[in-house]
Amino acid sequence: MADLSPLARLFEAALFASASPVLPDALAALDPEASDADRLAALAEVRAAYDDGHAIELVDVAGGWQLLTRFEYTQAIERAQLAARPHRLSAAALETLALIAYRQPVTRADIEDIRGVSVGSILKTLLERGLIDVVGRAEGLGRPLLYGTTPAFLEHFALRHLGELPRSDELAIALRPVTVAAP
Amino acid sequence: MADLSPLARLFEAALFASASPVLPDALAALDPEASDADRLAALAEVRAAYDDGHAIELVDVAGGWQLLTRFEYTQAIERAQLAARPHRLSAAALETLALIAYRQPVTRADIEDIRGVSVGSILKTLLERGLIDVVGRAEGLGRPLLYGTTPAFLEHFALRHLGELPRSDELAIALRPVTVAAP
Amino acid sequence: MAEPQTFVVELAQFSGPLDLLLTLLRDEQIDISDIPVARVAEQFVARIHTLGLDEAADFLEMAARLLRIKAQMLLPRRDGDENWEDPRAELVRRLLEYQQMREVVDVLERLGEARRNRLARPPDAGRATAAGLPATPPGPLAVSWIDLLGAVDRLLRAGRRPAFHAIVARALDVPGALAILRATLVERARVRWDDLVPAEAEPWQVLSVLFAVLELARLAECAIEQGAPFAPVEILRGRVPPRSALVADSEVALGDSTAHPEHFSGEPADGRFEPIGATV
Repeated sequence: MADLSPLARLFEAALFASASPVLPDALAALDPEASDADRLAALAEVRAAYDDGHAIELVDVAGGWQLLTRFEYTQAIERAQLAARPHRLSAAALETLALIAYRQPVTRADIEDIRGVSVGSILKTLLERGLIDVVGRAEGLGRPLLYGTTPAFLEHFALRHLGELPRSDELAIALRPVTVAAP
Repeated sequence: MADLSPLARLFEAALFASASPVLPDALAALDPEASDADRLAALAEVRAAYDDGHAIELVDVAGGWQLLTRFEYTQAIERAQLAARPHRLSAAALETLALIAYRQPVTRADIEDIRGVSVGSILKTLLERGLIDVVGRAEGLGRPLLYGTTPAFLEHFALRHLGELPRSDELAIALRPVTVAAP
Repeated sequence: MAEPQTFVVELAQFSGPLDLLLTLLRDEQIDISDIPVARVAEQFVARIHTLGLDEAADFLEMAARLLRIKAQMLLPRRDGDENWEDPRAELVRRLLEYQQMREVVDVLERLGEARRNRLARPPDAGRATAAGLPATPPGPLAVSWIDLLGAVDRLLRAGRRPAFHAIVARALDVPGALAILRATLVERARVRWDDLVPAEAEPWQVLSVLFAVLELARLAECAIEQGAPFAPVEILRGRVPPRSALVADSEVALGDSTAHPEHFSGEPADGRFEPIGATV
């Protein structure tokens, strides 16, 4: 197959980097010089390039275009992502988790107040991992969600109950005897 | 160009679906039957397919492989608001990262000694962004935390591994050329 | 009574005192291995002043260090003294170390910029395949007990920073202020607020007097007057207090506030507060 034309390459890069379907307006914004016919021709080029024995295809979706992997690879990708590197929680996520463990039930605002940073995406990660859950709603303005740890949290850290978390004055001792090896 | 082989297509799909570098283990999980040589050949196929007039290329990074757009399309894509480049790191953050990369595992006090400024909030930012992590504790008074770089650090600078950074004897100024008695 | 302001120095231009010092040496074309400390120290101080950095601790510390080296250089030494060590050696070591790090920063900056100009697949798009791939199950969670404890420990350390400060209220001395106010009103029919509160009074003293005045006003033992906006507040003698109230300070009835002064949260009976600043 011949090289893609410059406009087709620009579209290819944009389709690859975009999180959602690329709408006609956005395609026009990529190269204001190009005509409608140029754009359609370039899209056809991209489509043809991927139809030619690739695992990816150009799909018309939601009034726009999107590059997607073909149906038959779905399972394999899932397998590969399962084999992805073990998921280490970031230091920020761990601190948030620790805060929730000690202060539960606790609102997002309380956590952000103490940590001084926004924790929206971290809470999402912890929720997705099943380490925390929404345990109720606080009284007061907007009745914000209250977060707490889950049984999966206890299980992961081999705790029988939350009372087994060290008290803050025991922490210094708990931290002392362990020598941490760099990963 | 001929169609990709089935294994190469499988790899293409996995690489395309992943937002971060795909590690060797994940590739192996895609087809347990394939040998190391098969995998390398398939990767070479994918690389060659994209070298052939595409806007995307296969890059070795952080111990794995990743599909990335070529640089010449980024401005147009950003202008069309289809994707945004990550924020640039501040000079202070880069200095701190440079020190951690070369001296890891390193304590906060060591970093502050060389930079001549307090780095508490910068360490916090770098931790939040996942570019560094706590990798252990030093011996000695207070058992201070030790910091090191993460795979996300390699990803951020598109490094295959830390060995790609210039060795200290390759820098114009050699390390510790002046011997000074410790104060 | 105002808290000292915390410095937040925006260092758009210099990432620290070593950076500034290096720039200065470069501007003046000075060889790092032979720094004329007296001249450099003066220029450093002058620069941090111009840049408005002369209250930033890190920069001040460097200024002090330069001045100390300057002083050490002035100490007389015998010719051929073998034990003499150049007081600038430590500074030179730090400058070289810092310069080396800057070189690495240049490398990182270049690499980071090259990477920034290439786009990866966005995280969410990877999940949206034609087959409607469900949210990807991430890899197994690799977090140990010690990781969690380390996080708790960091939180506790962070808790000691001022962002986490606990406010311990200074106990108010309302009974004392009441006694003084009543005694003053026996002597004088009209007293100015300024006379009751010393100029260098602490907040707890101001508040004590305020509550005492409001309490007496509630009991009609005094009236409060202000001739015009921002004019001095005057307290006028009201009805004579019962004899018992003048006897013992400790018996003054202000209930909870005296029993638990550290938890004082009493309000004047009418439920309104004058803003302290406006009153004083």
